[in-house]
Amino acid sequence: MGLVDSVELPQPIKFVFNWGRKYSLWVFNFGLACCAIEFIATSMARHDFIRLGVIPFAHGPRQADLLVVSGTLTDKMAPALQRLYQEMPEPKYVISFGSCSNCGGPYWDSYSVTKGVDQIIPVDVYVPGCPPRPEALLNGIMKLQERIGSESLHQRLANGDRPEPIVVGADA
Amino acid sequence: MNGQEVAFLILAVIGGLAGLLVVTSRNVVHAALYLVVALASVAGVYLLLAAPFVAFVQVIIYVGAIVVLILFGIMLTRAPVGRRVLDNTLRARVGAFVVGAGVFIMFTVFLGGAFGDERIENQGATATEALGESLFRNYVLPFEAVSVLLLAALIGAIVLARRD
Amino acid sequence: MDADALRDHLVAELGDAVEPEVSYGTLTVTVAPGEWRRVAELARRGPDLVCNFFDFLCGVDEEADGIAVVLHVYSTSHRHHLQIRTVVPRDGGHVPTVSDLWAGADWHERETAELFGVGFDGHPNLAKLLLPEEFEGFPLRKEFALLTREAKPWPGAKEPGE
Amino acid sequence: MPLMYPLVFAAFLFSAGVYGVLARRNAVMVLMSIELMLNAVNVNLVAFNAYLRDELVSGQVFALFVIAVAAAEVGIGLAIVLLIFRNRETVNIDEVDLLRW
Amino acid sequence: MATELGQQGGAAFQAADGTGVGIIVRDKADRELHTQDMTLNVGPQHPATHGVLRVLVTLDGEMIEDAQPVIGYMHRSFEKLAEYRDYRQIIALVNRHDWVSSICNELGVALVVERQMDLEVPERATWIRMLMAEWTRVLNHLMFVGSYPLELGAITPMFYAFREREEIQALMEWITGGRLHLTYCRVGGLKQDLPRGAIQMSRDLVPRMRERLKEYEDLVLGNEIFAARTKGIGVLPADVACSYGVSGALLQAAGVPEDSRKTEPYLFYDQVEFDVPTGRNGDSYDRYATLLARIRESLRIIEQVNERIPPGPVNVKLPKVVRAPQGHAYVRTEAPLGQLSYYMVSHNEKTPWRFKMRTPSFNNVSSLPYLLKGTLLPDMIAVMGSMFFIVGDIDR
Amino acid sequence: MIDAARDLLDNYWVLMPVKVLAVLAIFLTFPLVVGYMEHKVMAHMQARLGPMEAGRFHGVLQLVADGIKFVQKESIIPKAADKWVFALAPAVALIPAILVFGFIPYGPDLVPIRSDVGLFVTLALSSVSVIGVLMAAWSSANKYSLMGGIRAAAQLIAYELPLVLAAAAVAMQAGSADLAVIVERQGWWGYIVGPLVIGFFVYGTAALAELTRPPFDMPVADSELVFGHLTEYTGLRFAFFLLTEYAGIVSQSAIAATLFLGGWKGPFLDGPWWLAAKVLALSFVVIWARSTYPRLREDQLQSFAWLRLVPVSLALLLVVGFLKVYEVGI
Repeated sequence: MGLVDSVELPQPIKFVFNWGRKYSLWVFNFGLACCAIEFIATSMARHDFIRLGVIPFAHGPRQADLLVVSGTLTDKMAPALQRLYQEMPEPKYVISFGSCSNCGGPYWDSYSVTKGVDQIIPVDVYVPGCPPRPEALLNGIMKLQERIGSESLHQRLANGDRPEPIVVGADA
Repeated sequence: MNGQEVAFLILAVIGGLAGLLVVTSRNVVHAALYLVVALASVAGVYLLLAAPFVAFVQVIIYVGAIVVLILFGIMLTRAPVGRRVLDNTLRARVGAFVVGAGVFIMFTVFLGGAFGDERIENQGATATEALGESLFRNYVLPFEAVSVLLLAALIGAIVLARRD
Repeated sequence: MDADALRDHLVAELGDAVEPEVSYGTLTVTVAPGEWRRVAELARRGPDLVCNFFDFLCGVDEEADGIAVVLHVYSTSHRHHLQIRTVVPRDGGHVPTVSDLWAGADWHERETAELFGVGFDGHPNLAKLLLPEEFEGFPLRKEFALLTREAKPWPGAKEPGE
Repeated sequence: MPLMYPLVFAAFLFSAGVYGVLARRNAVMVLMSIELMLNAVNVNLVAFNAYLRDELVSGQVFALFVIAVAAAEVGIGLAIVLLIFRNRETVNIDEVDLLRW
Repeated sequence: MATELGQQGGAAFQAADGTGVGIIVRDKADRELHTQDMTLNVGPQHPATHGVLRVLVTLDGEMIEDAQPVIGYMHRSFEKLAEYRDYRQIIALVNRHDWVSSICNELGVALVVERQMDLEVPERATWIRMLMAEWTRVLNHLMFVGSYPLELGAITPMFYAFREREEIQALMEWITGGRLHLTYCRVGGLKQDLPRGAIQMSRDLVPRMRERLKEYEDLVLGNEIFAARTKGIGVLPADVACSYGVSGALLQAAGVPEDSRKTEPYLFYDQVEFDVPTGRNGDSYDRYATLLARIRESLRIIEQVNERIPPGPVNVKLPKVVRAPQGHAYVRTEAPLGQLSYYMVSHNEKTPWRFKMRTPSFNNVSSLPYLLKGTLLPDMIAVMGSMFFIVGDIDR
Repeated sequence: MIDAARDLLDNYWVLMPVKVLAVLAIFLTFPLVVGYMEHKVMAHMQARLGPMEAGRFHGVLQLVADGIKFVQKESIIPKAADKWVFALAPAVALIPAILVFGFIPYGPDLVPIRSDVGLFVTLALSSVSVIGVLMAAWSSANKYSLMGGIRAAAQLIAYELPLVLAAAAVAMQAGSADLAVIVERQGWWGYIVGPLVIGFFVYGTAALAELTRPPFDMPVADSELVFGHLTEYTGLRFAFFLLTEYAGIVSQSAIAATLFLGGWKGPFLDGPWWLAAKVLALSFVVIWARSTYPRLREDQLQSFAWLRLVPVSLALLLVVGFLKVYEVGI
């Protein structure tokens, strides 16, 4: 992809770059079902994730850094999600928001539902709940930001070395 | 050779090349974009020839409106691509080349014979005021004629483009 | 008309062709597949019926009897409901379309066709509606088992109903 | 600056335009070639204006007129092209040889 | 002479077929070709569809010649899953199909099972159900009150709508403990009684909402651009609407005062006063105005219900395993989006034999091809936004 | 000492880089300020807070963070795209936007490049940006982009006319097309007292349309065309387009302030700060419009331009000419 990830950057530059990525997460909401409403609620007046630098102005995948899959992914929809993920430029992050996108949720035995988006694309943060509260998404975003603040793009992209995904609430 | 001449030569080479590409490019949109370059370098030539007003009118009208209009038309008509759609047969093109080259040589020879040694003296940029005075004192009639022409063109274009 | 009056009216109109039954206030008439179209037309156009509002059309798996097709219509002027039901064989069962009588039946018939495998003669476009093109089987039939359930036990602490 | 510089440049643009008009069969391309030729004329006008140090700046005034005419021409030209396209689905001028279609 | 097709870079429009040498005289129909038809794929993940609905549009310039919605991207097989769930679990399942009107969805299930089991629900429970259903209706309508202007490019109403929603959700949370999927209804009553202060909260909320409604009327209905974008756009005549089975605000905007709360009252809707708002032209503007009027009516109902909730139990004692007797039942309720009916066939088992959900959005959206034909592409957004659908409610 | 500094500044080769740097500094700061303002103003109009974390104090560094982020993003050129055109488009849009800043009079003697026809230069330059938009639209090989481009072109052609006419009315009133002279001849209250106030509104509306800002944002309407010509752009190239958009807001506000609001003049202590204040005030209005209005439809937009703005601006031209000829003071 470029210079940024081909070598391990010196610490001060890495710090600045990570800081930039951390506070500028243009988010693309892959809003599928119920959870999309809670996602919207998170972007609205009371919870307002723009405070954290999560900017919902990415109208298409090309401008997005963060993909939030919120809702039930069906087998019919799965190819579209995969394509959308591929259209996003690196470095990109994925939050799986809600039980359905984590594992199929209440539709675990359905004939048409994909049992979790992690079967299609790699996930960085899981937010459990049906649907999770907006606070849970905020928590997930902050955890992701913490990780971005200390990560190395070189390791993530060139070496393909992804850390274990975060599960919101697992440590509580 | 002074700075002005160097600047002119650079502009002329860019403009000439772009002009050539306009008529040879295989892609209409590329041709239109080369046209932008050619027109912009012509505007630069105007600047060097002490005619700033004409230069900026050139940019507003040609680059800002005409080329945009042309691109608009191209995009509406699906931007055909390729030699066979855009160009005539090879024979016609050779003929065209002969005619074009003949025109060029003829012009160069004749004009060179007539004005070969003449020089344009350096001068201050034409004041827009002087241009305005001339336009509205001595050329009012042609000016009005052009206005009527534009009006006619406007109406004509509307009539042509109407759907019913 | 309430359900009972409607039943009497329909019996008077159609005689033995219909098999009426009032269940919890809703009149259901069961007809033979051959009569399906005629009864539907009557429901739509009959001056005392005028069921102009299309409610739904669906299938019900009746196991050995075949697949039941249920059409529910309503009249906004007379304010009565009418449910028309017919049973077609499991394999290759088909009924005439009613999508020309109620525009809304178009999608409902497509849905029933793909979920139950019932044909609708004369339907303009009986393509799959909800499922991906490559999906095989008729998922709402009883013999269509949920694979996940076979492979994985119910994850909850209790079985349904316990 | 020698007067020949702009004159040769103009001559070149003009002959490129001539070539384009003759060699192209796409109507929009022909329009563009005509624009090139008009510009070549303008360069000449402005160059001679500068050379003659005309009191009336006639050269520049004429150049302005030519630009206005060019704008009108493109407007009409494109209207025709769109009309032809709509009716014939082609913008190739040698296919538009049917008087009534 | 065959023309080369534009297949190189940037040729987003595919060029026309080659035309023959000389002139092939085409027949008349062919001669009246306009700009070439272009098939545009809006969706599946297109912002305008708020959810995943794909519309295949055939365009003539910017004019829509044909539009075919492609649905099923949210098909989660509720009807099949319901056959594997018992009646209590179904309540948790169905409040997810239209994800912004959970109580209204559960209510229908509770009603259909109760009807089949011949259960008498305590009076207090019925009144509370009404209270919750009407607040859910307000919650649902606010969503569309905000999202429709958003689709037309006005961003702010959405934020205001969610500000209001958060307040109502706080009330819901106080009562049920949930924010979105409340799962508050039970067969034979409710999950629990109202907590302390809930009715007072609800009383306080009504005048506040009324005040805010005026803001939308000023900001959206009073906006010239909004009116210009929506008046006369997407006209759905009453007879066409009926034959598609269109219901809810869409049908009422077309001038048909059909609302099962009024025509076939369930719960105690016959004991409260309210009107069914209707529109005159059936266009997008009317649909939006009807939606706002419906919120007003809901607030009116809530005001009356607040005062009428009697003391008493909220549940009836049920056996451990709930079995609905053999037979089939049909229940029709007015969900926020329109007529929601459940048709249940039971074989006296703990799970239903067949559980058909007649969802409002499915029928409403099936009228899209009719509405979109002949409109301009930008109007497509204005029309689709005014359909007020939830994708899960279409696909189930 | 001061004389020495002045001598130094009189040297062309010293002055030129200083001017270039100053223009670049303005170009790089003001759009960011406006971008941040957009975040915050919209947030507060919508009962939110907007960015709060980046840069600790009320998210002041939000756009800096965005910039740093865009630098690191992978730059994707779609396979079907026309590579050169696709790659050049942001530059074609951006460079004229920078150049405009060179012609604006910032203070009594602070005109980086003074031109006899400064008004036309700025108008010409701001109309060149659309070529970049068209290049982006066509080269992306995406239907949404293309339609966005077609809409942008149609919109630009339609609104160029009232824009230029309204500006011409000012030039007529001031008797000059030199921006510095235009400012000189205004009082600090500018031209908004008198018939030219109509011109101000015409200019403002047309400029809003040229900038493709709401309610005229059909070319990038997210609910219709995803992101218009920007749909396929990633990383730095996308950031350039964004920068162009905000620079456009600033430069159009600056031109409008210069033409109608008295530029750098103010009730006391003339100077660049007045221009800055006016630019920010006008940018605020642009943002305000965004959070208030839905967008028009394409045909409504066209008829608004041709049936409303053009006749009004022509009538304005007539009135101003009449008043000028008969020397009725305004």
